Amino acid sequence: MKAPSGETSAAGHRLALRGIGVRFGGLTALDGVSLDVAPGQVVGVIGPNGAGKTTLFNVVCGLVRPTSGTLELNGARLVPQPHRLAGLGVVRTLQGVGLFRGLTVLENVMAGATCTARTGFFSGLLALPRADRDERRLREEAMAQLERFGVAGYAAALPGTLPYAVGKRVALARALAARPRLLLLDEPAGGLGAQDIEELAELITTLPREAGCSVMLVEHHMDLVMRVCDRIAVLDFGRRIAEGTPDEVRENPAVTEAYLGAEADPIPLGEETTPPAPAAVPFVREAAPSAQEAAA
Amino acid sequence: ACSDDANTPPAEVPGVSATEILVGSHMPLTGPAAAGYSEIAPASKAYFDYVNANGGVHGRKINYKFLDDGYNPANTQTVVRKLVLEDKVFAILNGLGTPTHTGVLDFLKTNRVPDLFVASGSRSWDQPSKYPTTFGFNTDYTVEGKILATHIKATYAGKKVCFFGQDDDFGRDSLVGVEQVLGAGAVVAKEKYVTSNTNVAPQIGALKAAGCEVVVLATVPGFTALSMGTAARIGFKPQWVVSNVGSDYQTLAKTLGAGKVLLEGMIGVSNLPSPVDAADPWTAMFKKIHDQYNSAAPFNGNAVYGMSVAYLFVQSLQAAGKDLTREGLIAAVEKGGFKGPWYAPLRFSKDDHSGFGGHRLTKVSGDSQEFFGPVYETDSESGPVNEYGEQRPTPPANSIPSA
Amino acid sequence: MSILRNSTLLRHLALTLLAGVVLYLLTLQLEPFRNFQLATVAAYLCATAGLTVLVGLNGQLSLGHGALMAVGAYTVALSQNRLSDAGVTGNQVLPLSLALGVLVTMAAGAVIGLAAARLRGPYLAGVTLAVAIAVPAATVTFDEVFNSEQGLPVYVEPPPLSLGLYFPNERWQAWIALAGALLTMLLLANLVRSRIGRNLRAVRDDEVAARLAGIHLARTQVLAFVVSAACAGLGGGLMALLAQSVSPGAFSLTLSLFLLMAVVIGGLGSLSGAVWGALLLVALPDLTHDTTDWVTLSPEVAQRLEGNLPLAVFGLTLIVVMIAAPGGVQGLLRRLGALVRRRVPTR
Amino acid sequence: MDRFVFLTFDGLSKGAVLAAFALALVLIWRAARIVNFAQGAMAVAAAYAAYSVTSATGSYWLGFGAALAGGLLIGLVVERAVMRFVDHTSPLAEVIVALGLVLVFQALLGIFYGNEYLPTGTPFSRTALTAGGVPLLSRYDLFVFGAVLLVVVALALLFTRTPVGLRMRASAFAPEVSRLLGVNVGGMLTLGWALASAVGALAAMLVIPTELGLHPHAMDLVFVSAFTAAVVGGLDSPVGAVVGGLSVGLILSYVSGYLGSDVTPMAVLVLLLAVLLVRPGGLFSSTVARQV
Amino acid sequence: MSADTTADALPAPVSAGGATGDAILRVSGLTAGYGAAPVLQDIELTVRTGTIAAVLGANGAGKTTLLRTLSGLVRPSAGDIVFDGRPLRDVPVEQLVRRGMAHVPEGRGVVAELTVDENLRLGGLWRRDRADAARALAEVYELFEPLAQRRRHAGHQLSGGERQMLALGRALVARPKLLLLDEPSLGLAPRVIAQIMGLLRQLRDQTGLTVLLVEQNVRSALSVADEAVVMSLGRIVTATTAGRLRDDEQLRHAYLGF
Ligand SMILES: Nc1ncnc2c1ncn2[C@@H]1O[C@H](COP(=O)(O)OP(=O)(O)OP(=O)(O)O)[C@@H](O)[C@H]1O
Ligand SMILES: Nc1ncnc2c1ncn2[C@@H]1O[C@H](COP(=O)(O)OP(=O)(O)OP(=O)(O)O)[C@@H](O)[C@H]1O
Ligand SMILES: [Mg+2]
Ligand SMILES: [Mg+2]
Repeated sequence: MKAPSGETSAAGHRLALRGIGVRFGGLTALDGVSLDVAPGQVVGVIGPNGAGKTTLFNVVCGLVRPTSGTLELNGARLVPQPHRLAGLGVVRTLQGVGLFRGLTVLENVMAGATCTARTGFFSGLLALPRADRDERRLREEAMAQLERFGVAGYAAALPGTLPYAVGKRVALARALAARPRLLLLDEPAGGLGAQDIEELAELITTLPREAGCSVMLVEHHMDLVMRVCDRIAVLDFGRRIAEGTPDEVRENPAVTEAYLGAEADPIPLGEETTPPAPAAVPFVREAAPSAQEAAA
Repeated sequence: ACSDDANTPPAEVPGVSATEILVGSHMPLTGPAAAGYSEIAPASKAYFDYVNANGGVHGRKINYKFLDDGYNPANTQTVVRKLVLEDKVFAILNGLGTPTHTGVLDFLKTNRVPDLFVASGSRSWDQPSKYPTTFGFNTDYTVEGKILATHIKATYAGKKVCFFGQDDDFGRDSLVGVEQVLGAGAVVAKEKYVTSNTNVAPQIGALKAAGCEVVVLATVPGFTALSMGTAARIGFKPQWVVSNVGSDYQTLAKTLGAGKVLLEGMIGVSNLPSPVDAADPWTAMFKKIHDQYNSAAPFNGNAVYGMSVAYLFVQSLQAAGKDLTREGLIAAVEKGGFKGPWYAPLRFSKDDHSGFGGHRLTKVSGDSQEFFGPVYETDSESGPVNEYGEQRPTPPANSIPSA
Repeated sequence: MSILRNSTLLRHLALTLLAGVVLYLLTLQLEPFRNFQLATVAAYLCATAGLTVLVGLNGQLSLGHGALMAVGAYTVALSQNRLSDAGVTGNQVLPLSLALGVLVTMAAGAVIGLAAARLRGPYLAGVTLAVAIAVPAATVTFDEVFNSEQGLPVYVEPPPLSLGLYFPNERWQAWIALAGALLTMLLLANLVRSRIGRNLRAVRDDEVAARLAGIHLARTQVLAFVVSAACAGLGGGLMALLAQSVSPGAFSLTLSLFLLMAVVIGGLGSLSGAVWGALLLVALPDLTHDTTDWVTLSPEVAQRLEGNLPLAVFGLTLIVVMIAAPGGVQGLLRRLGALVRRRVPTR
Repeated sequence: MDRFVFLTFDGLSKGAVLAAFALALVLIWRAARIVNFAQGAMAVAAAYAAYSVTSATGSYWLGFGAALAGGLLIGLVVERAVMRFVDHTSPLAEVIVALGLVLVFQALLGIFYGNEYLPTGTPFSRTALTAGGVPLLSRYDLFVFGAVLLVVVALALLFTRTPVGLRMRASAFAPEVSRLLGVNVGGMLTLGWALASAVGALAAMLVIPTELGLHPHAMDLVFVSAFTAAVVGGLDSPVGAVVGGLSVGLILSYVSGYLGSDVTPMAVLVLLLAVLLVRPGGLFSSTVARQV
Repeated sequence: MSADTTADALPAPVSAGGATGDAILRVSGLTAGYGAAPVLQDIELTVRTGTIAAVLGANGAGKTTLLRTLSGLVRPSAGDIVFDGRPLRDVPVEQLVRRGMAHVPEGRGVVAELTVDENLRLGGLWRRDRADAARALAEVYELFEPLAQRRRHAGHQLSGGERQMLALGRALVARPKLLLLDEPSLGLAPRVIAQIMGLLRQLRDQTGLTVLLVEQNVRSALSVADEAVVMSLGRIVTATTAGRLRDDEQLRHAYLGF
């Protein structure tokens, strides 16, 4: 992979996807998807389940080889390899939590920053002073990230013991410890409560300014998406069916049809709404299991 | 400090007290190689028990401590050190196995421990200048090969002779002996096996394809049985001529079960009395002791072997005299001249530590294995194969050799 | 104190030194056989520590470490014998041979590691198992060099005369082996505490997340194999020196399996587990043998039990320990420690 | 050419018995996600049971039945009394316990039956039928092929066609979820162990007569070859086990016949590497799991 | 936020005590946890037949633990659970589904190595009424179209949302009386969430299904729930009608923070 040359922006990387197609056996997961993330922009990717959003991220990360199409980072051709990306400033969070089970929270975040380390195998083996210095620096930076997310108190804990929301924050801290210039967030709000989503939104909107970082966001939480994104791309069956500002996308009938359904307008609380059910709802035709079965 | 050694009073000889001699050994008692071999040491012990019950040797009882090494050289290292360094045995007797015992030769030499009558036919034990305290016992594989080949030459002249042997010094030395007598080109096909591969059909198939009529086997009992079984399966019926380790009728018959008819006519060699030959006075003597002290175990070739070793050891102790020292024992063994249940001569001298120098041929007929012909004797080099005329002595009345 | 806290190297060196002094004093006290056992523990420790790094920290299974030890042992044997045949003697010979053993084993480890990096779970187990069988078998195939089952004697110089004429050989062996083990532990402890150690564990826990964090998966896994092989090579080399001989039977599949048992029973999480493992490897067979020796039975029964009973007890111990303490000895100690700590302040 | 034909048939007959044992490994892998290193020792124990019964009654088939029943029972007891209590979160714990079981089984068999090789009979002649002077297969080989075929079909049907098979697979992969769905996970595990152990016992009955004889360690080498076979085929696939078994048998025979019996371990290693480097999950592995 | 300061100001919870003759689930004094410290403390809860009860609360409040305790995955250290008129103490987990309780666990619980079809069949394996189990299977495919297209795909190939559909569909194959749902909306597209909520409502209305619905997505949950329970730090801090929680801004603010 060539290192991206050309213009780099203080506001973050520029990413361009050109006609990306992905096929799994007979299934077309992505079909000619093009997308631009301008420096400092927050670009949302939404779409129905199975539309190919995660796959799109996988393509950017090099976890899935596209069957067609190309990628560009800051104007230069990018053939991504997962382990090289962090070094290039492209960092991704995973759907779910995805922390290292056997590492403490602090070590998790330090592992995230491993690409910024400067010492190699032999300094580690001989425990040279510069390895110590490097480790100290990593530890301090990691602590700073944990503090930023208000979870420094969990530094010594193992991920398995964390409340879900804390785990998600640690995962974010780990991503940011790598000093990303392009951040790929896959459903960061999944499973979070209102309060946490609020803080997450805050973070995502300030990131480009503070950290000089572009963001690509996959999320089903519409409030969040609409609020933080500069632009939104909508995927359906692997194809981009719409692209534009949040307002444009919200107005787009194709999007409502494919994705938002009746919730296109967030239901104002207190107003009784009846979500439309499919014309014929299965399951309501039959009664619960027969009595003898229940007794079995 | 050097002179201290010479002045060591007898009381300080390791493993020897006024009432006891502690002797150690290593044997496979467990694991795949334990089959058969695990019966040897208890038989030796039974004989020692008998001797102890009858006053011991020069008033000392023999305490025989044999430890399990599972035929694993690493374990042998440990147990032999334990015996020598911790238990402070006087000598190591009849340690079993070529790869296992090879590993402790240097250690035993450094600690000047008498290393008597190693249970293997390797030629490694006969290096008096390099390993002055080590003595062999079994007839070595080359001698065996030469004797088998002599029989083949005389009896099966003109037939196609082939060789199937274990892929280590056993097979190698044996083949050397066979070719020594028959001539280098005379063996039509030579095949090898390793114990870790129990499918010998490819090899036996090759022997069949080569039209072999006489096959020399340098095999352990399991592989003798396996070879014969495999040959029978593919309709191959050569004359089998088998080395000593792999030709004990009882062991083979037990392994083959119903297939023991295949053994009919098998030629083997042996040097010790047959356990089934009740008429042999030595067998009778051992059987009596066996029934008294080791009745749970079968009385077979291994039992006779173990007792014979023990007999020879007691003989050596008698010869070493009352003031027992390690040097004294080695000197006594090197003096040689031991007579006992064995047919062939024991070759012990200052520059020969090799053990038995010959064999007598055996043949299976009906349900028994019998000696035939003269006892042969030869060396491991190019010397001729001679008949050995000397008769065995009759067993001592009290079954214990005298000095 | 603060220097120690800040410098990993000094801290580990201080600990190593302390351990060295204690062990030195110990060797002066011990009987020759116990010194030999101590030396064996030290040689095993090199291998188990390396295996702990591979299995415990990196999550790769190896059933072939016995074979890697064989590679080290045969290299050391050949080197020692060739050098002495060539008349090269002196203090530098031994370290040279051992270094050679380590290097050759590292190369072997790299080859296996390259294959291993593509394989997971039982498939990796299968390949390493095949290695465990193939390497000892190679000594038969190339018997002109390795002398088949019978193996090679290893030329070892006696203890230096400066130590005295009657210096016990076993104590000298213990010193050599302990020096090797301490060096191994020092370096591994450094490595484990470093960024590399963290990367090894990250790869073990979540391969995708590790790659996304910038860790080269295959390289890390091969590295783990190479480091682990180097340790096994040293352990094997030391074994060769202790035994003064090498033969394939001593490095069979059984050894590989026993090494794995040792590290798991010791506790996979940390290097201390490797110490317990190495200790158990030497002590447990001895203990089971001695305890079963206490039982006196009729000769008939005794003959059946001979050798078999210790094995049964050994096996049973493994099962019971694994069920009672899945974290191994080290895990058990840690739990006990936590319990004590919780108790103490309340009083 | 004759030699090649001979070696081929020899390899096939050896491969068939390896396949039988590989099937037991596949079964336990699918039912409990563990490589049961004690499978060989458990199978030998069942074969000893058969030996006792056959010695007492003189009937091969009664012994054969005893082996299968003994296998079931041993598997059941091992699962209920030992494996159930092992920490399943660390796969190595199970491996170590299995190795401990090997020691215990072999020691107990050594104590009760001794460390000697005992003869075992076959129900059919092992004398090979010849064609043009070249020995091909024996009646016994045909019996082995039949038994292997029967087992592989039964296993394939069990896993893919029956509800019990589905339950067993689900229990192995996701015990907690399976319980929520009404699956008696404990029962499935016990069943899996018992069946695998019975298939292992069957394999031992087929293998041991072709080896050195009945001995506590009789299956040690067979285990190694059969495990290799199962891995080559893909541990999840019964068909893979058969293909793997036959290929290992053939390789062993060809290499042993043309190059020498000492080269076979290296040949097996080469075979494994050649297959796994191309297909890391074995020949018959299903699709690679999606990681993200 | 602490329970006792605000609780006084609120009306008594509808489902505690009251007329609960047809309560399908009754929980009293339930205390449970994973180690030494209990996660759930003294839970009192009654769910009436044919209602949808939403369990709300912040992350780590113990909602998942509550469901896991109800379905027997976590053994309670104290308290009683009475389901459908019979106590659940010492009933093995695998029996519960036969009594009519289905639990869709958090994190989807798809058996990744089985295919979609096998996963779904697994949900109905225990049933004697084979014909109806088959019918239910067909209905799930009808309901979740993406699943129908991926019948033969292994669970691990599915996208996050597809797995959620699969888990839910699999529970429905059992035709339960009580459905325990742990964050069913996680990772689902808004349209699918709406669809699922609509389905729950219809099932309740037409088949009398009872649902205990744990949700972070308060809005969706309250849109279908009849009753609402708010948990905090392992305790139930309020239990009221969903309507009140929806409408009463003050109440909502006190318990849910918005
Ligand atoms: N490795 C794979 N093998 C087979 N099919 C796959 C694979 N990865 C993804 N798919 C299929 O590709 C489609 C797109 O999957 P993807 O995970 O990208 O969806 P998504 O948009 O992220 O959905 P969700 O919002 O539910 O997470 C899905 O139908 C999925 O089943
Ligand atoms: N297996 C476990 N072992 C130990 N503690 C646990 C375990 N599971 C959960 N906990 C702890 O129990 C508490 C309650 O967790 P629970 O998962 O029930 O909360 P929740 O309300 O479902 O949260 P969320 O909304 O994040 O799913 C948390 O503090 C959590 O850390
Ligand atoms: Mg997704
Ligand atoms: Mg939860």
